Amino acid sequence: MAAAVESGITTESPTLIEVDRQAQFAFSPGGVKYWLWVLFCAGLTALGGAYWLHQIYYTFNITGYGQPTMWAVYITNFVFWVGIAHSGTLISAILYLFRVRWRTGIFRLAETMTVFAVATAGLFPLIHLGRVWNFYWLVPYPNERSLQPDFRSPLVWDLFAISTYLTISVMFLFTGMIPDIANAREKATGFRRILYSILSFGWQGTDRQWRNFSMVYLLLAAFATPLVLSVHSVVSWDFAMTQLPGWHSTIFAPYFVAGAIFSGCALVLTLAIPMRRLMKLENLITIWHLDCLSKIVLLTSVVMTYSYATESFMVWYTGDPIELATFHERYFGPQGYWFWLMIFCNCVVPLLLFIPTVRTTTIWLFIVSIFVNIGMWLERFVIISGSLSTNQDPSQWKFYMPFATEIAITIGSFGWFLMNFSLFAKFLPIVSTTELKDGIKYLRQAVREVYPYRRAA
Amino acid sequence: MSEAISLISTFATDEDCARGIEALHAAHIHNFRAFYPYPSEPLLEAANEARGLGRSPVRWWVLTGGLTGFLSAIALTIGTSLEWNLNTGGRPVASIPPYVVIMFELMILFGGISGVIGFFFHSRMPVFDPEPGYRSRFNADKFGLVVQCAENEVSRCESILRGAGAEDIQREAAPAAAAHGH
Amino acid sequence: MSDGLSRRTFLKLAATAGAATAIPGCEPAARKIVPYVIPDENIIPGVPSYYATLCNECDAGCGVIAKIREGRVIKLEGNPNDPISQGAICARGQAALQGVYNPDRLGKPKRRLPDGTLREISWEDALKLLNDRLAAAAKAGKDRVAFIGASQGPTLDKIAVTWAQAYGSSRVAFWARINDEPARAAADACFGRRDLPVYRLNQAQAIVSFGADFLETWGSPVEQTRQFAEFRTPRDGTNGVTIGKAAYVSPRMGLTGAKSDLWVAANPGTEGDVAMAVLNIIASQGWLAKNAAVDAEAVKKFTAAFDPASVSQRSGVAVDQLNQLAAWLGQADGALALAGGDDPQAYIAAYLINALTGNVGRTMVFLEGAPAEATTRPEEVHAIIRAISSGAVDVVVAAGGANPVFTMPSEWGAAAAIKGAPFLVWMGEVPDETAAGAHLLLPTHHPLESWRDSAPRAGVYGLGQPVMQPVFASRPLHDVLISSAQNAAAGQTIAWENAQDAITSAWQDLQGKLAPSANATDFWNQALRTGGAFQEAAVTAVTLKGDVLNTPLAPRAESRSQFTLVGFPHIFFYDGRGANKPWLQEIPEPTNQIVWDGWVEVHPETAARLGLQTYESTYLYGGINVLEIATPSGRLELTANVTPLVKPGVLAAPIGQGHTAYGRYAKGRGVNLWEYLPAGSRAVPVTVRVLEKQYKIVTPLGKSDMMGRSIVEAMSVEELAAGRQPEIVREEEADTPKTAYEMYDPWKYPGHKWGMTVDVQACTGCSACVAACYAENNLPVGGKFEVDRGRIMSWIRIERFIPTAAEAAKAPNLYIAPIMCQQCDHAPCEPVCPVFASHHTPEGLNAQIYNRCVGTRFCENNCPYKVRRFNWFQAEWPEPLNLQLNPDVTVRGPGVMEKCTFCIQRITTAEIDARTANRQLVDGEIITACAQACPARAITFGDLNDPNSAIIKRRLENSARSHNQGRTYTMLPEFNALPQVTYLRSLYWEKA
Amino acid sequence: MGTTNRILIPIALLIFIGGAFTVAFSERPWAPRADVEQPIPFSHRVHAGINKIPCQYCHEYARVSATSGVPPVARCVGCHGSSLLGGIEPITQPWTDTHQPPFEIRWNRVYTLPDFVKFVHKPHIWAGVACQECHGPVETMDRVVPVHEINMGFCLKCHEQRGATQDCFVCHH
Repeated sequence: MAAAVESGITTESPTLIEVDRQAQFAFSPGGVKYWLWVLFCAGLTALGGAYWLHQIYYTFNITGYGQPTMWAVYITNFVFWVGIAHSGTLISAILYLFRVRWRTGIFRLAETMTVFAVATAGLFPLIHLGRVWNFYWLVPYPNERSLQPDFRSPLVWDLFAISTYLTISVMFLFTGMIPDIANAREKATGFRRILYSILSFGWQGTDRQWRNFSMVYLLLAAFATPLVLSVHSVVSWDFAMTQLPGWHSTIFAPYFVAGAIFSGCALVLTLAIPMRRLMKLENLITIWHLDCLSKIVLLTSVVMTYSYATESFMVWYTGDPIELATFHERYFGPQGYWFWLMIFCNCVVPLLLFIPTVRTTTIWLFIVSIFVNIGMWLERFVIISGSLSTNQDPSQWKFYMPFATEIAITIGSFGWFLMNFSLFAKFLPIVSTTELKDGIKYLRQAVREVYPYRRAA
Repeated sequence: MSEAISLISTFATDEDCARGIEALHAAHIHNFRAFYPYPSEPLLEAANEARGLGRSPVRWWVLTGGLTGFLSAIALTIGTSLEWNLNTGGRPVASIPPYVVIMFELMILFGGISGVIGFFFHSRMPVFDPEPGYRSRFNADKFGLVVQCAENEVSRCESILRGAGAEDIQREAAPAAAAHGH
Repeated sequence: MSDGLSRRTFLKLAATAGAATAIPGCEPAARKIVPYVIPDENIIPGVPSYYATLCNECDAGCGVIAKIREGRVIKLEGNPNDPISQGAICARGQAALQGVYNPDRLGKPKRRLPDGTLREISWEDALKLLNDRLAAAAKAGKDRVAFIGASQGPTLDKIAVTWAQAYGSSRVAFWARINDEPARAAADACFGRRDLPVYRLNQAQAIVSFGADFLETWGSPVEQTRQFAEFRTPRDGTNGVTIGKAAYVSPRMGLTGAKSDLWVAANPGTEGDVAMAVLNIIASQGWLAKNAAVDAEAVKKFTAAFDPASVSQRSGVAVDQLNQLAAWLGQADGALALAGGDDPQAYIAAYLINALTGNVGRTMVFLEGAPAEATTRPEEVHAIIRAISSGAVDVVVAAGGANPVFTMPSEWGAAAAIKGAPFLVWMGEVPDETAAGAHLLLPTHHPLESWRDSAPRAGVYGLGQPVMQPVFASRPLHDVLISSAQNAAAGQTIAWENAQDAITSAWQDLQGKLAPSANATDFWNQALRTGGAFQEAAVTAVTLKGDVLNTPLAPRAESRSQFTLVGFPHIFFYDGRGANKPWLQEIPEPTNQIVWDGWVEVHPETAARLGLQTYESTYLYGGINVLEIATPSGRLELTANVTPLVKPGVLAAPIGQGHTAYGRYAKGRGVNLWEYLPAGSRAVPVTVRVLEKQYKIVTPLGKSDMMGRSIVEAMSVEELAAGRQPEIVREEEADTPKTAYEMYDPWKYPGHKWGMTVDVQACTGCSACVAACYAENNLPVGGKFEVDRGRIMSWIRIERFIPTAAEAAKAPNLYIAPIMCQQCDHAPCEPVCPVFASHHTPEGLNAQIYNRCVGTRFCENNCPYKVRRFNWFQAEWPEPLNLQLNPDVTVRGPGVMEKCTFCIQRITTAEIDARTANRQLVDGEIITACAQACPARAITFGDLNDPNSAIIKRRLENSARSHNQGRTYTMLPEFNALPQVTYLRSLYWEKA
Repeated sequence: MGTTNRILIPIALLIFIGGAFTVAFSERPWAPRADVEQPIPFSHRVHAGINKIPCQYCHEYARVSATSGVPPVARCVGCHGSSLLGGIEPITQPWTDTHQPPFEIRWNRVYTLPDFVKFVHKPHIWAGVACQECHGPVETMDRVVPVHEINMGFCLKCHEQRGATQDCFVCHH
């Protein structure tokens, strides 16, 4: 079988079985290098975890936190990861509803990224809590005090939104994956066969199963669409609902959603480009897919530029001196370099995507996507830490710099995300053969016509 | 009923398979089951028509779940607020606008969960034993149509299937109490 | 539990039901209950008892009430009966508790071994050693024993003198570097008497202080703050509403300059010359009082050397300003000139101004029966030091916190002399620099643990009783002295058994003098109950000595040095004795807002000349540039704090830091200025060099610029008189609707509704409220690192903003106001809390439930006033500081938010008392710790639903409905948070 | 695939249910301890039950203070004899570990409240709440054991019934 898999797609018009082989090669057992990589990610996770335990034990004393930056890197990471999650749902749900064909190659990857990004994001409100052992007080549960959370608090909205989002995303990912797992089950042996047998729930692709599958998949997509818009709006309301200058703004919901899709699509690019090379998925995740994705990045980048302009314009137009002072500090204050670096990453670098060659050259796309990731992280950092630093009372202004703890936990979150993602990619179908086969003619077209056919290495 | 025979036919494309279903439907043979590796639109439509079904009942599960979620969110938010009557920031005890977020989220959550449960329920999953006539290629690149018919009807069915473009037809003794439904 | 705790104290402590040291969690506080064997009639566990006693933190002699819970003192408050404190005490007084419970107090007697190490010895051995050495010294000859201590009140000082006499010595010094000698010398020169005048600031219309920082450390700050607040409160004058006019002549602004109308930045040491120039103008303008009975020509001749032009040249004060000061002093109906510092000439000039403008006997009076001088004259102390260094003394006893090694001028060579003494005995609480060289160290009781009395002025006799059992195995200093004296070979009989006996007999004598007809027991009990015997002393008429105008004063030579170093007593550390109290280190010094360090104030102009970072660019922290300052007595290094609140060319540094011993909180911070300042002066010409190295001094304060926001508001007296609202510089105010649109019906508060009013005009920024809050509410102290990270835990802070150049014309010298939780009706912090930890109570309080808090910190993000504090670190109270904790207030663990509660524990207790006694709460029954502590009476707390309450009256008096036309405002109204704390605007005179 | 699922799905369900039970019935360290032994065999039944001594005769601070107070040893002596300094004669057996002074009795606490609960006995006594409502029928017990778990729900139930304050801040500050 190995030989057959390695051959993969060799023709200009791949057959269904070739698609299967190619995809199954991707999640065939990994080699030493793969496990070293997973181990490396696990090490980063352990580092972050150790720092978290250290922080719980020794309190926030070992962080850079202090008055007035009550929120800083942790909430930045939270918003960053939640934002990352959004592009997955966009690609899998919204584009599904619109029957957009280029989603087929990358939607599973994006969805997987969504689930693990939400799972990573969900850790940060906990990491950030002063008394994490009491986090369950945010959840309504029967207790002798009859005391429940305050549903007025945007943080409770957040909890509901994020947990709903995680649940729906997991169900959406898993439901959509059942036929692919069943497909994999048929060729797998040993442990993997048991695993796929359990996870496929005995799927055989009968007409009855497909009929209910199509309906539930459609409805989940229909639910996920408003959900994806609501979740980041709710996250943005964590800020917009307050009275803090720099946060208190009505444009936050669309602005955050656009930013989320921007950063998410960029991270899909960041993940897909090395993956398609390492896992020999070039013919399933084609340049065509990447091109389409990078157009979304370009579009959202321009939307972000517009949002920054609008945000600043609104502040200038209202003439509120407190807001003006905050924005003045944001642009020209002691930490203004964060803002200008963000503008460079989010507004200037993505303009390269106007050039078709950049959109079809993976190395360029990779570089741009890395810049966008950095820029979008900085954007949240500037909004959160910067606005808190320059608050209503000038005597309480103080700028924030992270300590080793926050940096290690941030690195650990990337390790945690990449570890989960890598394990998933090697054990579960990271590309959806079902959908690729459904849209085989578009794939053939992509392979054959739109871009010069390149043989899998 | 005489000895029942399963005819396991294999099709290369979804169009062929759909044609087979339509032909069986036209011949009033309804005791068949289809297997396909991906949800091809023409196939789904053909199968639905052949079985005389509307759309999947999973819809109702989702609707019920969504409504339950919405209503329980109303009960949860307002009920728990009235328990303590706490004043936060001068707002009324039960302030509806912020609760709408909770209602929306629970609606989605309950709707989604009950939809997936409905999917499992109506698909009779988990399936512990393979359906008769299932071939592993039906999950990869081939479309399968398993027709159960009496011995005397085998040749008619075969010809219908071949006419629709079946690549290969195998015969198999049907399980005794196989009742094909949906 | 420290070994030093006596068993009895231990029992009392163990009997407390809920020891307050547990953190919010599920662990029960204590597992054992140990009841008394025989109950103490005066102690009901869980109910505080109160004892009147004396504060001993400075020489002002304030009476205090100590609050005792289960046998330990947990709070000090001013004694309302005491005519000096009148119910308030300063931050230093509040922090006296941390002197009692200081973890660095000496627990047991120690003697120094030949190798320099210290070894614990028993009290018996220690006393034997002491007595043997004393006896040997007494045998060797007369005056071979010296005693250097701080004055502890008339009776105890008498014990020290008697003890010295028992060993044949008269070398007794009651030493304080900051002393009254210049004032006494000036009084002697002017009026022929050496007692101190009593000032009545509230009876003046104009006050000019020539170097007397009377709101910080000079004289009796609590009393002066109260009188000054009264003097500055708007009242009806002949031309409508008016306030007293105040000016402060000094090289640095300080709080006194901040609260005055005019800060006259004079060159260091020229305050006396400025005063003389003012006198010159008064005389030449013919403003001398008719009844002064002095020839104007004589005054002109006397002040001839001080013509305004030349003084202006020397002092750097414009002639116009001199004229203005003269006009205020000469023309006001009741004026007062004060003098401070160590220059007797300044005092003479000020006394002369007061006398010649007819204000002696009015705003400055001498009372009959003035107490004896408490401190020894510096030259006599110097003589004792010379005797010690010449080897004429065998045993030196340094006692009672005088710390001569730290405070004496370096040119006296006191440190070397005292440390070189054959046998140096140190008696005190926390081993200080003097103890570092002592051969025998004896732990003594804290003043709150021992009997004392005081006589701060005529008619005021304070009685200090011990308010708790000693914390350590210490003994009362004067008991040790008495027992030692009884041992003396001289064979004299000592009249007293111990210090308590001495006090009792002294008060029997006093009764004979004050109330001969009264029952002795009644008099004693009354004194114990009220904290002393207080009488109105008669005013003595004084006349100016004839020859004073014939003794010309010499003008101070103009300093040729480019830079002058000025030492000023730190408002909290005074002469250095406060530096071992963590509260005082943690509370920011009001004008510089710097904590846990020494610094040197540098004007931006000077900074530019030296090439330092400018004032704007260093607003994130105190400063980092280290200056090397070369004085005649050596070089010192201090970090520059660039601030416009000091005269250009002047480097002002606080006195009080720079300890090399004196406990963990004091040691190794800043520089001991006393070492570098010459005797009799607090200014010294220096040269300055900027060093390469950097050292960060930290402040919890961000920007010093208020940026035109409505935080600390001010209006001019003219606006107030005319009934105008202040001219608004801010744009947004015009748009802010007067009544905001409300989406929901407002909540009803049918019972009580607590509120507060803070008079910014009265507030001097003395930070007594901050210290009181630390004491009452168990606020943890973080230390320099935590403050630098923005983790200061104070629930109430003194906000200080410097008016920008543009604002200066229409602003007070400094914006100062206390800011605590505003208890908003529309509290932005409440709806964002996910778990209801922050919510509103039915009595209108913004509650923070610590045990419910999970630490999302969302509330602080949404608080416009930034008054919430998060427990970033595990709070620590090294034993026995934890004994000070208030058992009625939860000690917060790490990870929870906390903030001002309006002292809910006091509200709850009073409500329970009223309810169980079946009566209504009385206005004034509940008073928050900050309002109680405020010497200026700037804070009023009360029930907003009670139309007769003091707070409603104060609000009405100052709102637009009354003749005063509206000083009321709320902070940051644009956020529509509806704060229940309202402020009354600060006032200033429009600059002509 | 069939057998595996038939085994694994019930196992997963069992783990879930078992976990829920473990959480629900695990030991709660904050619950009052019924096993508190006292240093002397003092009997509330004899004192409060048989001899009908009112509670506040010994626990005298309850009406004036936050704490009800444990009676001083002198109070015992008041009834039991006057030979305090010679040592109280034990009723049944030696009542301290040593016969030597000090005479203080180191009682073990039965009822504990965390520090963040500021319970005050005084208003409850004045409101006419019987001691037994919280402490149970102490007059029938030889050794006091807690009857109720004194948690917030317990307090609230009574406060609700009596219309007492439900302001969180009154107890938690």
